[in-house]
Amino acid sequence: MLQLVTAVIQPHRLETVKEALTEAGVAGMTVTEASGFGRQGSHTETYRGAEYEVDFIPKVKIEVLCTDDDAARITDTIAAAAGSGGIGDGKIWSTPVSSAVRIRTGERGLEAV
Amino acid sequence: MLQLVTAVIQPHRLETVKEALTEAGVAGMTVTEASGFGRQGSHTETYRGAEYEVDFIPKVKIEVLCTDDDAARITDTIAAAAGSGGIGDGKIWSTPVSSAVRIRTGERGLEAV
Amino acid sequence: MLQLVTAVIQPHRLETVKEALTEAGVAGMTVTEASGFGRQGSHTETYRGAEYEVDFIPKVKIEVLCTDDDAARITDTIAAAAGSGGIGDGKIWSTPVSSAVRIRTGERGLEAV
Amino acid sequence: MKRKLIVGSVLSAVLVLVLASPAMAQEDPSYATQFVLDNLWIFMAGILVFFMQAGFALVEAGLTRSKNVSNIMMKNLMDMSAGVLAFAIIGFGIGFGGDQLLGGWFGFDLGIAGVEDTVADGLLPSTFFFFQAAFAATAATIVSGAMAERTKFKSYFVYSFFITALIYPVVLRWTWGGGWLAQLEFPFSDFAGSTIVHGTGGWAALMGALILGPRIGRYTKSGKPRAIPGHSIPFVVLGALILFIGWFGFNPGSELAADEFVMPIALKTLLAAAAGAITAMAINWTKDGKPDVSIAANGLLAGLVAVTAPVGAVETWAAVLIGAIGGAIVVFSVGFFDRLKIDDPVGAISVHGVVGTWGTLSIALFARYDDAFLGRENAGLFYGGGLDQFWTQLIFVVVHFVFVTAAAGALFLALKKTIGLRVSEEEEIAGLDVLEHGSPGYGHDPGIPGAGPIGGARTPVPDRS
Amino acid sequence: MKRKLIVGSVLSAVLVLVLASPAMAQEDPSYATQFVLDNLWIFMAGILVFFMQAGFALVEAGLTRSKNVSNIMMKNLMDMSAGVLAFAIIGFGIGFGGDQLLGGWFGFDLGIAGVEDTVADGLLPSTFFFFQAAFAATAATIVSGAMAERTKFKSYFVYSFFITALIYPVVLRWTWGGGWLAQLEFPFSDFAGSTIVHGTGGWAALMGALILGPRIGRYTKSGKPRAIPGHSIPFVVLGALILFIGWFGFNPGSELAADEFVMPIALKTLLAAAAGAITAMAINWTKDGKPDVSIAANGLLAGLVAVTAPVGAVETWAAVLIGAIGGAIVVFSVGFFDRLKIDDPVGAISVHGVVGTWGTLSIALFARYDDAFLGRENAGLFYGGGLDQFWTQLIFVVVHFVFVTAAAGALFLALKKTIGLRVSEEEEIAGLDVLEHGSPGYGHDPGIPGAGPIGGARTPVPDRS
Amino acid sequence: MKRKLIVGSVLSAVLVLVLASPAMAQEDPSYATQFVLDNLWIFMAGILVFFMQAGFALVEAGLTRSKNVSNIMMKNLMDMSAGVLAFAIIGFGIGFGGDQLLGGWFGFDLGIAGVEDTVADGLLPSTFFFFQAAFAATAATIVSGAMAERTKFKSYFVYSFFITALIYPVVLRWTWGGGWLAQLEFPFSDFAGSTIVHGTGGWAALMGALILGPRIGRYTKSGKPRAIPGHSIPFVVLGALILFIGWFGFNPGSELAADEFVMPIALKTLLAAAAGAITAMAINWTKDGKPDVSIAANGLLAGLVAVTAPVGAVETWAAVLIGAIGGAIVVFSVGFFDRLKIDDPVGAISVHGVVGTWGTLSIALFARYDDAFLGRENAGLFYGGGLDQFWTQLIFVVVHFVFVTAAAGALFLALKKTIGLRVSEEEEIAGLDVLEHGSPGYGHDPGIPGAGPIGGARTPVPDRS
Ligand SMILES: Nc1ncnc2c1ncn2[C@@H]1O[C@H](COP(=O)(O)OP(=O)(O)O)[C@@H](O)[C@H]1O
Ligand SMILES: Nc1ncnc2c1ncn2[C@@H]1O[C@H](COP(=O)(O)OP(=O)(O)O)[C@@H](O)[C@H]1O
Ligand SMILES: Nc1ncnc2c1ncn2[C@@H]1O[C@H](COP(=O)(O)OP(=O)(O)O)[C@@H](O)[C@H]1O
Repeated sequence: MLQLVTAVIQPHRLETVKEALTEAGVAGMTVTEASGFGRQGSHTETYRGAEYEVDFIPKVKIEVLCTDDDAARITDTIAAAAGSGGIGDGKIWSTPVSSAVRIRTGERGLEAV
Repeated sequence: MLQLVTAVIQPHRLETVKEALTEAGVAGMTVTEASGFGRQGSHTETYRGAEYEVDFIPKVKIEVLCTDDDAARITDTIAAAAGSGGIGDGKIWSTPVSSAVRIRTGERGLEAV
Repeated sequence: MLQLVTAVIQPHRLETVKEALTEAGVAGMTVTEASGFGRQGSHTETYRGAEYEVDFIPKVKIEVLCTDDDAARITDTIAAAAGSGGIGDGKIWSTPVSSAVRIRTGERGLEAV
Repeated sequence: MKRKLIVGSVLSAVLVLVLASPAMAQEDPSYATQFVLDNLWIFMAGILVFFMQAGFALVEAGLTRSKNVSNIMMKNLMDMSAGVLAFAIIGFGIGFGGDQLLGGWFGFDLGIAGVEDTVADGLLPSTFFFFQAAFAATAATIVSGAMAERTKFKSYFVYSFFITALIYPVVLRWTWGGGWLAQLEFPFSDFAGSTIVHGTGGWAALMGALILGPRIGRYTKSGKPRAIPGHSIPFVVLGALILFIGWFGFNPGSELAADEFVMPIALKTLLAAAAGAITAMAINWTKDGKPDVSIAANGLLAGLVAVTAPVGAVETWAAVLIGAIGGAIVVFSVGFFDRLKIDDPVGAISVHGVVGTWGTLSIALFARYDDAFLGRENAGLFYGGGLDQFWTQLIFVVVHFVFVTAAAGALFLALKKTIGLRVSEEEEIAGLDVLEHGSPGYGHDPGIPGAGPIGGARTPVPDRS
Repeated sequence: MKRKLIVGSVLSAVLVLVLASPAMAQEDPSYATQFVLDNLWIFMAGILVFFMQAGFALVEAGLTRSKNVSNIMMKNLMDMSAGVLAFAIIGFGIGFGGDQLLGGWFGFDLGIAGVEDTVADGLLPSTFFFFQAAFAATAATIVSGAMAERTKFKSYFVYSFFITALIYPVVLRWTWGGGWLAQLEFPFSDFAGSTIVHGTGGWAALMGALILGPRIGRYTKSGKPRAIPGHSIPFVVLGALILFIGWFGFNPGSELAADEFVMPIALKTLLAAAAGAITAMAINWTKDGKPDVSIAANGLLAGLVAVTAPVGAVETWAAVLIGAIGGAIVVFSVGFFDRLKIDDPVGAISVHGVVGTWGTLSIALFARYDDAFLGRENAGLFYGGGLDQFWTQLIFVVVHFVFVTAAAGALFLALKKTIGLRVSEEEEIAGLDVLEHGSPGYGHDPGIPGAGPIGGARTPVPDRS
Repeated sequence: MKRKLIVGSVLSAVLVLVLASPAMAQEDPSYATQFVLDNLWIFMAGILVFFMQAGFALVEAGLTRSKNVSNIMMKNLMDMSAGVLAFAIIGFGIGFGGDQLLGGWFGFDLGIAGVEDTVADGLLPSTFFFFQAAFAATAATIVSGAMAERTKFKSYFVYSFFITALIYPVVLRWTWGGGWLAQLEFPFSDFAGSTIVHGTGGWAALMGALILGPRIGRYTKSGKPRAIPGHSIPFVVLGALILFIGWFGFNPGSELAADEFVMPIALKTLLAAAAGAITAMAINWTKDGKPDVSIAANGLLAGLVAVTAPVGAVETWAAVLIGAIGGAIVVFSVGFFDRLKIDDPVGAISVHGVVGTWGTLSIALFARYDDAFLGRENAGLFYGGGLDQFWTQLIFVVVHFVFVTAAAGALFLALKKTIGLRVSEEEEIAGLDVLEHGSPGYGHDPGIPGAGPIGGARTPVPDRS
């Protein structure tokens, strides 16, 4: 069946990840802007002499719907392309998908991807 | 138990989908802006004589928490309302939900929806 | 195994929820802007004498990847921190996660969180 | 006031093309200084009027959606550029050149002639042209707002050529050009152009909006109006304030001389604007429960448009009243056209067309002084002037309305039949910026290329390539 | 300089209401031209000062959050409109009309009288009123910034009426109106209004911010200040540049005549502004590690406010120094009020109140020329003038501070008790735009209706209906 | 025209430092009025030129990304502030003070001397300095656009000091300062500074962009240009319109007197701007399929830059042609530098450097009148003037190009070697606003702190703390 691979990455790595996935034969993905809180921690910014904490860092969330078999490969592809070795590179997780449809054609399951 | 139906659609279909879902008796949904990459492919834009590729197309992501039984019906409702027959209409998938809570009341499971 | 706890809350409760989760020992989370449609219903706004309906209310979506055991506790923590008792406080649900990776280290499963 | 006389004198200069040497004007030093002061002041007033282009661009951009923001800015930029050249080459000559033909209904002279650096008594043709070109550009640019978010750029560009080359100049000829309306027993009065400039723009806007039809989604199936909020109220207010500033060139400059009549005109302009803004806000507040910001801005402009015609002829208190009534009218007028399903995103028809007409008619009621058009004092009904002036003003606004709506209507219909007036449905939904001009008006850089939150621009995410 | 004399003469004109015919002024052509030039220049200076309204609106909008942007623009638009009318009907008469009552502490005359088109020696009342009204509007609009993001629109609107109708005019009466401060043995000096205009606005702003209390979230439980960044730095800098431009009407125009003293004043204004910006940046950079953009903009304005009072009396080098000190003061002052938990989002109290006081006192140190207020040369301490002028300037700023804080404080407390001064907590969190004015200040069109990223406006997504 | 003579007279005044009493100038009233009018007009023209600072800031901000918007606004604010002071203390004296040294290649006088309030025949030094300082600030600010999004603020600040203190003043000395180019048999002509002001800015911009290298992501591995769209086209057009307005001080003010030559200059400026905008749009439209908005805005500015030098010497029709050619050049020039991988986000090199050169050379072809620089009529090739003027103009632009590129190049290289010219890669990707100035240029309040859609500002979400 299908899996949904979700990755939270650094915004400026999106282009690289997109290219890697395309090469890996991934036909599509859905991307969302997000903010991340984590080990990367917070930094302070100054404004008119006063300080304020910024602990939500801009991130990008990528969702790829794929077959169970592809899930691992896609996860590795993303991990490889998104990794800078720096703290805050993000996470990838996959969740089981019970059904999928391509709106245009009504194709279901594997065809939908 | 519960399912989470997730749909990625064309932004200008949101209104139609919302009406369809309301008629179908769906009490609520959560919507997010997203960008899509897929078969719809990319187009080029021009700026000051130079070109650049745009391969992420604006999309809207709809999430509906519902009972297993409703999942199929809701999927069809969205598919019907979001479909323009054109490429890039998007996808719908559902994932199993292990638990749900309505914050205000603390109601759990089916009541939470 | 792992769970993904997803919460849709009122934007201005984010700070409180973040603090509650940090105290509860949650190391990280991913946050997204969203719009909600639900029982809270719609309100009308006026512009140049004409009216228009606003039925999508600004919300914030929080995703926390955690172990099965923590899921319940985290759900309660969020529910407690996000609850104002008012309609529109939002929902929390969790979905099973089949695998997880920390990009930076390649750590998998529980270590990834 | 000197105004009209000066128009006359410049005219003759334009016609006869006296190549008087600058020196000539210099003989009496104090005369020379007054001469330079007259010209310098009208030139500066012209600069202020040109500054209004920025005001119109901002008001129109602010009251429309971000996906069309480049397009509306471009229209404002290019109607000025095209308008100035069209007016220089053709329009100016039709408005002010040559003999009065067909009994003052037409005339012509190679526009550029008026642009020769000949020195005339009073104003240099270059000064006079500069000031008049700023007015022509104003009349032209009013229309873009009412036709915003759905008009093809190419068609709009063609329109802006014709209105400044032909339509507006013919109106000029009839009036400031000394044509038939100036030759009536009780001549027309429109000191700075409530009808001549704003009315022309406003009624052309009416035809444009009418022929285009409303924006997609502006009315529900049931025909109920659905608001389409603009994307930037700060732009609207900034634009309105710039227009307010520009109006101190528009009205006082229309004295066409540096004399002691300029400042009272400025004062009446100021008070009318304030009265318009407050009245519009008060009525809108009572009517709709909340004070809408862009309606208040419309009210400020309505006060200004209303006082533009009578500013030379009325007393200060009357100017306040006229501005206030203008502010009141605009609130109801905006709602009126909304119900008629004439979709005017910025309220241009109401502010410039309807209120401009009110301002022009108000002279018949409140005229106390001779503004150099009326040719007599106390021409107003309330000063015992009877209805003489009323009939003239009525004929004026009616004939002007018929001519402008007919001419602009024909122009827009011709464009519709030929290159097409309205963009495709797809383009309207996607926004005109990308499809007409190649890229969005607003960029969205950090994070996702695509799905820019305001208009959807994007930047290639930096990579090491 | 002619300044003061002219005020005198216009006053008499306002009082006696001589209905001298314009012609009169015309007899000697060169006199007539100078007369027109004087009036035209002051009118243009007034236009520049009115343009400052756009500058204030932008600075205040930029330094506050997008959810309140319509509200702050509306406040700026309406305090000008209300202020101009209130000043015309009541304020002007209190400031300049009638006899000196209570030993020059008060006076009155039907304000509108000063608006009659009577010709006075020097300036037409319409010219003088136009210029003074621009100043009144400036004093009024300064306050909106300090009270931004939490003040009820209705209460603010009422406030703006009272400050221009009563509070500011009384200050005028004491000073430029020829009242008690002008009658001291060593008369006060405040050439263009560091205290009269900016001080009045600044101290009213202080009371407003104090009585309102800080914005929600501005201070942590522990009382530590938490920055609430504004939503648009480009608006802030654009606004500051517009204010900078407007100041060339504000200071040089205060000469109230077209003479050779105008340009040195302009020059000193220019250099003081530059010095203020650079000093503020330098200090802020060293102090906080990074050069903050809005602090630099505040510094530019501080340099301008500081030099506004002494600009007529000091030498060029002194103007540079005074501006630089103004720029230095503003950096520390902003931090000072921040620690006091007086929440002033835009720094209005510091820029206009504190620095305005510095500028007024600086005269006692640096006065070299007679600016027509001092009545003597070398009045400054550094020129051997001793402390005579210092005591006057001190009395001036102290009495002014006491009066304005008392009057404004009473006004705001009265509003608080009656219609209420502050919006509800819900409204403050949601933003004032939607709840006070009906819809958000920024639209968000493509994609989702709702959750607009900048302020949350939305448009019905187009459908075929 | 009087222009040059006046420069001369002010110079002498600056040198001799006549402390003539104002009174002196007053003897003949009509003379006094003309004297005041001259000064007042040039002062106002200077205000208009200073207003251009806002225009440049907006154009540059609009054509770059939102993550760098505070930084570019700050650069524009501070290069003006630093530039004005540097020019006052050093630059002005190098440009206009002291004797002609090294055969008119240099000169010096304590700049501030020119700032003394001495009355000179024609213009007050304060007036003349005010106007010249506005020009110096213009030359300086042109560069920030070409170097945008990657230049260290500190280095830019240092640069802006040197260009206004040394580089631009030396160019002034050679030309308007009466130096060697003014002493040639056929003296140079550059009425308002196509080369002197715009060329200096443009060529310094060229060196800056060259030495910095392109922005990350501007070119693909394969070296193909990749557009990086600006973040606000409305800012670009608003800025261009403000520059257009400012130019009516720039060119007509360069007459340096209030006389009847001012208005024809204004007229030619207007028509050239319009012609430039339309030509640029037409060519870009045919070439790239769609009319790009910012290219049209560049075209408007190109028309203005092109006509800046010849505006005094050419006929109206020639001004139109020169502006049109300027508009054409800019389209190809922008593409040209793009292919050369010289990354100029705003097109400053093309608009000011390349088109400025065209404008300067065009005099050799079209010069019909004596603009007070040429010293003769019909100096243009097309008027039988032969190539005499062409050689002068050619020497002028070539020597100027060599000097400015060498001097600016040395300056930027020195900065690169010392404090560094370019920000780090991390900073460039994250944006300069946060790392150079402490916080983002745009706020994003409702919802999430962090991930602000436009630039990523954020506000602590209100809580009850
Ligand atoms: N438990 C979690 N649940 C959901 N998202 C998380 C979680 N922990 C981290 N993230 C996301 O991953 C991003 C990077 O995590 P962080 O701990 O900062 O660095 P790293 O991934 O290198 O350990 C965070 O900004 C957040 O968006
Ligand atoms: N494998 C995928 N995983 C997640 N989202 C996808 C996937 N494929 C497509 N999408 C989403 O669906 C949208 C439409 O898909 P596309 O292939 O362009 O057209 P169609 O759905 O008609 O085949 C994409 O823009 C993207 O947002
Ligand atoms: N069935 C659903 N699926 C997904 N999200 C939902 C659903 N119902 C509600 N929500 C989200 O929860 C938010 C609050 O729900 P609502 O019904 O308005 O109030 P409450 O949660 O108090 O019942 C909604 O704005 C929406 O974002």
